[in-house]
Amino acid sequence: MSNTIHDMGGMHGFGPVEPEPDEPVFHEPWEGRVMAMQRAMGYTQLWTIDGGRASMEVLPPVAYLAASYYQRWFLGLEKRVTAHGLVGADEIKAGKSLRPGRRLNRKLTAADVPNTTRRGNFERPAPAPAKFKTGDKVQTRNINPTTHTRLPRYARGKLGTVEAVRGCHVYPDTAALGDHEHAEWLYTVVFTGRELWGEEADPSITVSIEAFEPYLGAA
Amino acid sequence: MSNTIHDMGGMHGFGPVEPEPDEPVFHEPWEGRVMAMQRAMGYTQLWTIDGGRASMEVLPPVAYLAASYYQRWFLGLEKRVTAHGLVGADEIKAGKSLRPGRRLNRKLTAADVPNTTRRGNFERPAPAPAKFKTGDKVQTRNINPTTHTRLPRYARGKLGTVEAVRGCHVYPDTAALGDHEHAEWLYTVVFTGRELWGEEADPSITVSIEAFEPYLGAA
Amino acid sequence: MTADDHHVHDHGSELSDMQLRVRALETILTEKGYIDPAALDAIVEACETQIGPHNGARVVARAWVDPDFKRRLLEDATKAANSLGHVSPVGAHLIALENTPELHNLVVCTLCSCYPWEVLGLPPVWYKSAPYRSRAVIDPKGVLADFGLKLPEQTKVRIWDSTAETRFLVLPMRPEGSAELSEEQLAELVTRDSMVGTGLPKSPADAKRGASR
Amino acid sequence: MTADDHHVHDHGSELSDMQLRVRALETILTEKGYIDPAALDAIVEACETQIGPHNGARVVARAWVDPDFKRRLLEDATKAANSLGHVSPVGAHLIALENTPELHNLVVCTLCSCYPWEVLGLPPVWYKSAPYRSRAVIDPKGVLADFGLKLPEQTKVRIWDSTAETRFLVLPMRPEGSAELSEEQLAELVTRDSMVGTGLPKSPADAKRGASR
Repeated sequence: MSNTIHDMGGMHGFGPVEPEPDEPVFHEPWEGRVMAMQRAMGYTQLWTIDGGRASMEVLPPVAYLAASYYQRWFLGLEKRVTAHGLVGADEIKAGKSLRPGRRLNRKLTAADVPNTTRRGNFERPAPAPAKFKTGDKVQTRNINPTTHTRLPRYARGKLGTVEAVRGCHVYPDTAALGDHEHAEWLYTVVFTGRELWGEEADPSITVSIEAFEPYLGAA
Repeated sequence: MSNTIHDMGGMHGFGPVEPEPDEPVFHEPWEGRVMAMQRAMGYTQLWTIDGGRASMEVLPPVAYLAASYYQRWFLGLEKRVTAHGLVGADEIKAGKSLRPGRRLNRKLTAADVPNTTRRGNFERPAPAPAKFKTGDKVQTRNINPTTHTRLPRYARGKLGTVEAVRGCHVYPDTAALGDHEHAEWLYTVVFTGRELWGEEADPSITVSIEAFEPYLGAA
Repeated sequence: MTADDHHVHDHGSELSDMQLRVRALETILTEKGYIDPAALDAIVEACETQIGPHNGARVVARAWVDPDFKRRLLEDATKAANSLGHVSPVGAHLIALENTPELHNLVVCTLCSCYPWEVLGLPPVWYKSAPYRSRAVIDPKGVLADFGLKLPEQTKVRIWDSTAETRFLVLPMRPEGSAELSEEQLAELVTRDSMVGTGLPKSPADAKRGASR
Repeated sequence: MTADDHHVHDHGSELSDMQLRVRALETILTEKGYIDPAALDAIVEACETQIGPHNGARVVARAWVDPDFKRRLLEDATKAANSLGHVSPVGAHLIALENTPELHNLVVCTLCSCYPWEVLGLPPVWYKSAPYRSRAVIDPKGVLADFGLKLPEQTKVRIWDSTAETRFLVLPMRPEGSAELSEEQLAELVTRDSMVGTGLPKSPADAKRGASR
């Protein structure tokens, strides 16, 4: 869902940022396993990164905030493997497999791992020319879908400027719903701090988002 | 603070509303005591209702969401009596009074209670004529103060219409900071659902807020 | 167990904690001379017995039978409600919102829990809950559906967000088939939810079957 | 005990729960033939040893010493980074952001935790935390202050919210007094935080004293 607690840009009250000196890569061994399971299951191509994000965004807000980062990943992964019928709720409860698994397209082996430390490419051939070009004034749309989107609340209905055209990429809003190939043009759109936060905002600040074409209208 | 979790209008993900059949006035005896303590301490006039609200809004977001309603009131009250120096942190810890109390302006007795079941009047003489009249188009300001305000995020920077002028009332934004008398004109401002939530919103919906004059500019 | 279950689970065990903490604070405030426990008793008793939706119901029933009262109620609800001797005193800035076949009013406080308690009593838990506060302004019809309420196609919905010290009382439409009822009988049909906008008054037939809320 | 303490307290006790739950899920996924534990081992090992900010530091150091590389980096950071044999392979759409005396770049992902992990490793906890995600876009100077960083008055701040699959690497300014250093020595000055925008590179003097982060 779009307006859930994960969309926290501009919220107050979470306290100071607390950097941890000499932070380890993982604080507990299980964190590494969760991260690795996430990658391995992502390799099956049953969902995209957007489906993964969406499954964490629907966690109840208290759970989302109270969970640590990898707890959230774990809860999202558990939700996804059950939602996709890969694992039964009874198996989760039992803590073991109760029946054979489904056949999947591919399975990550240790030999494949070096290739998966490189991020996937979500760029796709453009179905149409880009509507906007660098320097264009645009207004972000005010959308409030009950499904996944990557247009943050703080940047909706705001006037901005296209600073770069980034190519045509898989569109998260539809990818989260299962269409893993539909692509849209992606732009870097920059806003003044005052446009986002009002006339009292610090005038020396600008903020950009990476905005897909359906998020934008001509200004 | 203004953009804290308490400002939840328009958020998704909290699940369905769950009415409770034959709900009692209080679910636990302590809830009634908290409510009554809140009223009795409010009667001392050390803070206004705005100060009370502000003290709950600064609860950490997880605490705010995880706490029940009267737990939140309790946490806010505890914060307020200590912040105002009425009770020491050591006394809270000890669970008993460790030194005599301060002298307060007034103290609520059982005999006063019938008068306190009527809400206070926050209307004040107008320092200046109202800037807007019924029918005026207005635009709410985009403010994001780190202090208390009653202009919700979802209604900032939006075009609306003044539907009623409600008189001149104590201004919450300054009252929460200790100025208990500064007053501002109050208006009912109505917005279309589409103005608030975008072109895909249900066209049969309108939403109004009660907006103080400093929240508004001419449109 | 999910992180969510975990919190639900905590909640139960916190109750007794809360009882102890609340009692301790009451003791401290009493010992320091700030509060009088007898005053607290009186407040709790007033909330449990005196104030409540029966007051609002009387206001609504009178408006249904007395067009002049209804006019005065819509003009100044505080004054009109206070003119009924049997309703507990109502403070400033109560505003009555008339439902019609064209317009349904729904009251919420997105920022906290503002509620016309002099006429409706203390707000129910759902009114103060995150689901109601978050959704009423963006998905009012979904919220009404949670209450089992589906409005006619042509009815528009107006949401009133109680962001200041004004308070709103919905004046629901008088139910069909209630022409023969007395003012007192009509008051019995007026539910709390119908005065918030999340319900409709009972029909005379429902009332006979003893439906509540 | 406040409700907040309560949760902090829970958190600790949940860790062992988590260990059990994670192990159970790994067992199930393995038994069902979906994953290979050896692949998980290899991923964890790569994260702990291979990928990390040392890769980004090499890119930055090269840009400091080689104007042509810097030009190519700002044009297409993926291609430029991959042209350095000693940096682990970088996927599509890495974008380098050049800091100047007039402009300081700061990278955040308000919606989740997008981060250029091929060049910086997995993100630190603070990058994924609510305080950073919520405040970076509305109070960036307050966030920088949390890191002990105060920019010159005339420096503007540009925040990059990573809302898509593009990834951002800040190219910090080369520190004063580093003219004599080799590319390898320069790489030692480049901190993770300086490539996110929440810090500056170490000065050669700091580096000698062994300051970290």
